[in-house]
Amino acid sequence: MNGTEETVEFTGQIVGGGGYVAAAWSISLVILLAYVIVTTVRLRAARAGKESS
Amino acid sequence: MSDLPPALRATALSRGYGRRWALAGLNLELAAGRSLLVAGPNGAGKTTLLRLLAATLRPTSGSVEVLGKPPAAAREHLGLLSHRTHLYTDLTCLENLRVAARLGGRDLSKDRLGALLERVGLAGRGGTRIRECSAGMRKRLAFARLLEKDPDVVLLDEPYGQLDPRGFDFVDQLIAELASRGRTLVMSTHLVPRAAPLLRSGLLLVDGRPTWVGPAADLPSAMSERLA
Amino acid sequence: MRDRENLLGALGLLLLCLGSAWGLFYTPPETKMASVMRIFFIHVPTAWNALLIATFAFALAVGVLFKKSPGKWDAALAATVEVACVYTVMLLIQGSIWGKPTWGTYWDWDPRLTSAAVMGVAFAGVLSLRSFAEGPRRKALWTAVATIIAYVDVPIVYFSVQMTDRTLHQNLSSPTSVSSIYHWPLRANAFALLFIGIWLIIRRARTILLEAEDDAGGSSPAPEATLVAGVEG
Amino acid sequence: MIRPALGVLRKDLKLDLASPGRLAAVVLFSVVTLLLFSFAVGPDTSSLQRNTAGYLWLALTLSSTLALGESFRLEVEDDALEGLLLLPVPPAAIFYGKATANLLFLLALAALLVPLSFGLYGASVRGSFLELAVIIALGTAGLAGPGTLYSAMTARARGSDVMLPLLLFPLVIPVLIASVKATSLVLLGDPMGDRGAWFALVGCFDLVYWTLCGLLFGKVVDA
Repeated sequence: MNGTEETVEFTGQIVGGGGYVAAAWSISLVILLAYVIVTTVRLRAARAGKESS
Repeated sequence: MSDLPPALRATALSRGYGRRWALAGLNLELAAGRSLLVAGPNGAGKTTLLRLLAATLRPTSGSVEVLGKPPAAAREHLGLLSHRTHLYTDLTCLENLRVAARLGGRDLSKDRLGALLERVGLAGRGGTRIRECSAGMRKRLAFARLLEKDPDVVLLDEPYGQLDPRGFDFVDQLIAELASRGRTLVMSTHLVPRAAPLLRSGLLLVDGRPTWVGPAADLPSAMSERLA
Repeated sequence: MRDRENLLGALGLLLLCLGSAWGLFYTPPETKMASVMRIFFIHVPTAWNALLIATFAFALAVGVLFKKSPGKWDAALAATVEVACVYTVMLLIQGSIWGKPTWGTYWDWDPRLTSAAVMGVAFAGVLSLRSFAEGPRRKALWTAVATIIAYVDVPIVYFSVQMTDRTLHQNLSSPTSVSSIYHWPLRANAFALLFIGIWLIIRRARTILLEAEDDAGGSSPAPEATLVAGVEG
Repeated sequence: MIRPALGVLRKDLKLDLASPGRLAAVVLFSVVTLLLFSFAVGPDTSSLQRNTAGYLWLALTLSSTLALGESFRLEVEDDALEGLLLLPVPPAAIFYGKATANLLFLLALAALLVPLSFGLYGASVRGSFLELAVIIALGTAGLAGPGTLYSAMTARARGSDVMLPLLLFPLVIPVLIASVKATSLVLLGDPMGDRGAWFALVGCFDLVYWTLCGLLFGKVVDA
């Protein structure tokens, strides 16, 4: 089965939808980035705390 | 005699809380039937030691053996009298005792349990709920639970605590009796001069470190020397 | 800061850019769903990885229970549960956005959505329990037990919702169930998120270990036995 | 294993009876919840009647966290749980004893709530009463099993009042779904004969979690 056949199950024709795609990608990347920043900050803080003691 | 495992053995026993060592590097061997008095100022690690021996606390490093087994496997033969009395406050004295006897699989006849209550000075108080008992009475009931189990290895953490002068005499008698019946006994207390004549060996803990070991009779003088 | 895992993170980032660019700009639009289906190129890899990482958390949790001193395993477990939570949140948001144009609703109680949501909430609960538990040993064992309990629930939730027969969701996509033009961007993003996930887990585990050493004497060696109290009398 | 578990069960029941005020509070809470649902939905009798099963199980689930929390508060109040382990009672026996005690309490609660909800919402039983009893037993077991394990943790953690529902509610979603469905089918009639599958689902959940929690309980109290 290939992808073009699979979608026959779906009802309704959707045209465009670029906005949804952009939203899904950007929100995902923002969450990931925010988490990366938080982990980096915490890792730095933990290392700094380690060195000062 | 030397073929038998010691009643208690601690090897390089240590327990840390945060960065502080509550007990550090204790080696201990106590043959069956011997008794040990543990002394030291507040926060020296006495309670930590007794809880480690009873396996209600896990060591950070090192190990404990009770009768040659890991302590969790030897609980049947071990009794701990701790600061917490392990009682159900909604039940009466007698009910608490009966619960312990039933779960321990022992005789729970009214005569036996009544006799135990009488023994610890709680005759006629069997129907009193723990919630209405004073701290001293709770402590006495904790003794009754210990006697009900009658374990081979007895750990007493500050047994004099919260008791009245007659309670002190009761504890003295109890220690003497346990010793004469060949029970292995470890006890911690601040009332060293009172307890020293009753026990055989002594151990002084200071800041979690074993600092002095010797006959219990010499413990008071060792303490005044080292803690001055 | 010369941690070796950063290489993995960089590789993941590179792959993510590559797969995304490919998926977003160089694949033909899908016949029926037009460009909306391009959400797939991030959604499906997120779903695979969320499940994979959650399964890894379960395996670590079982390991913690059998370890005598689970310090490192525990840090890895906590980190993995956390990353699984983040991926699940991403997954749910992508899924909702996908749902609006295709099903006409942001949310539906379909088996996959429900079980993903339950997994996210349950794992968040595990982290919350962990933060309230006192002492390293208790933290470790409770996290492990709660993780196992939560993970086992996910298939049961899935199955129980499936029994209500209201599913809108299509079958789980795999490279063989979609047209071959779409394989490579999917694969690239799947590995990208996997590498980034591993990178994040390692960094979080490092942090948790460092923080734990801050307030548990674990790092300093146990003092040697100074006095032998051979009380033989 | 069975004898100490029965001992723990007996002790828990005795504790329940020793302070009836504690139980009465939980019972009252569940009754108030049932009342609240009917106020929230409004006086529309047909929708109340249709949703009786849902409200009943919600009331049971909400009250169960109170009952479960109480049952372990007594154990940690004076470290009685540690005392049990020292007796020694095997951890699995403690789990099965306490879980059964909690199950019995929830069953008693359900026995009160079922007729009450019939009265309040005007529902009636089209299927058999036996089946109703079976699904209530299976569903409450699904709440009591994992609930007992979780409350052993949360009772000894800070913030315990929030933690138990936070952990338990997502977990018991399958129990809730299946119990509500099955109860509904028993109450309103089941022309398609679907209820068997829902009974089986709750049964499987019980089997999985009563086994798993019994195995894991030792690790929980060991720490």
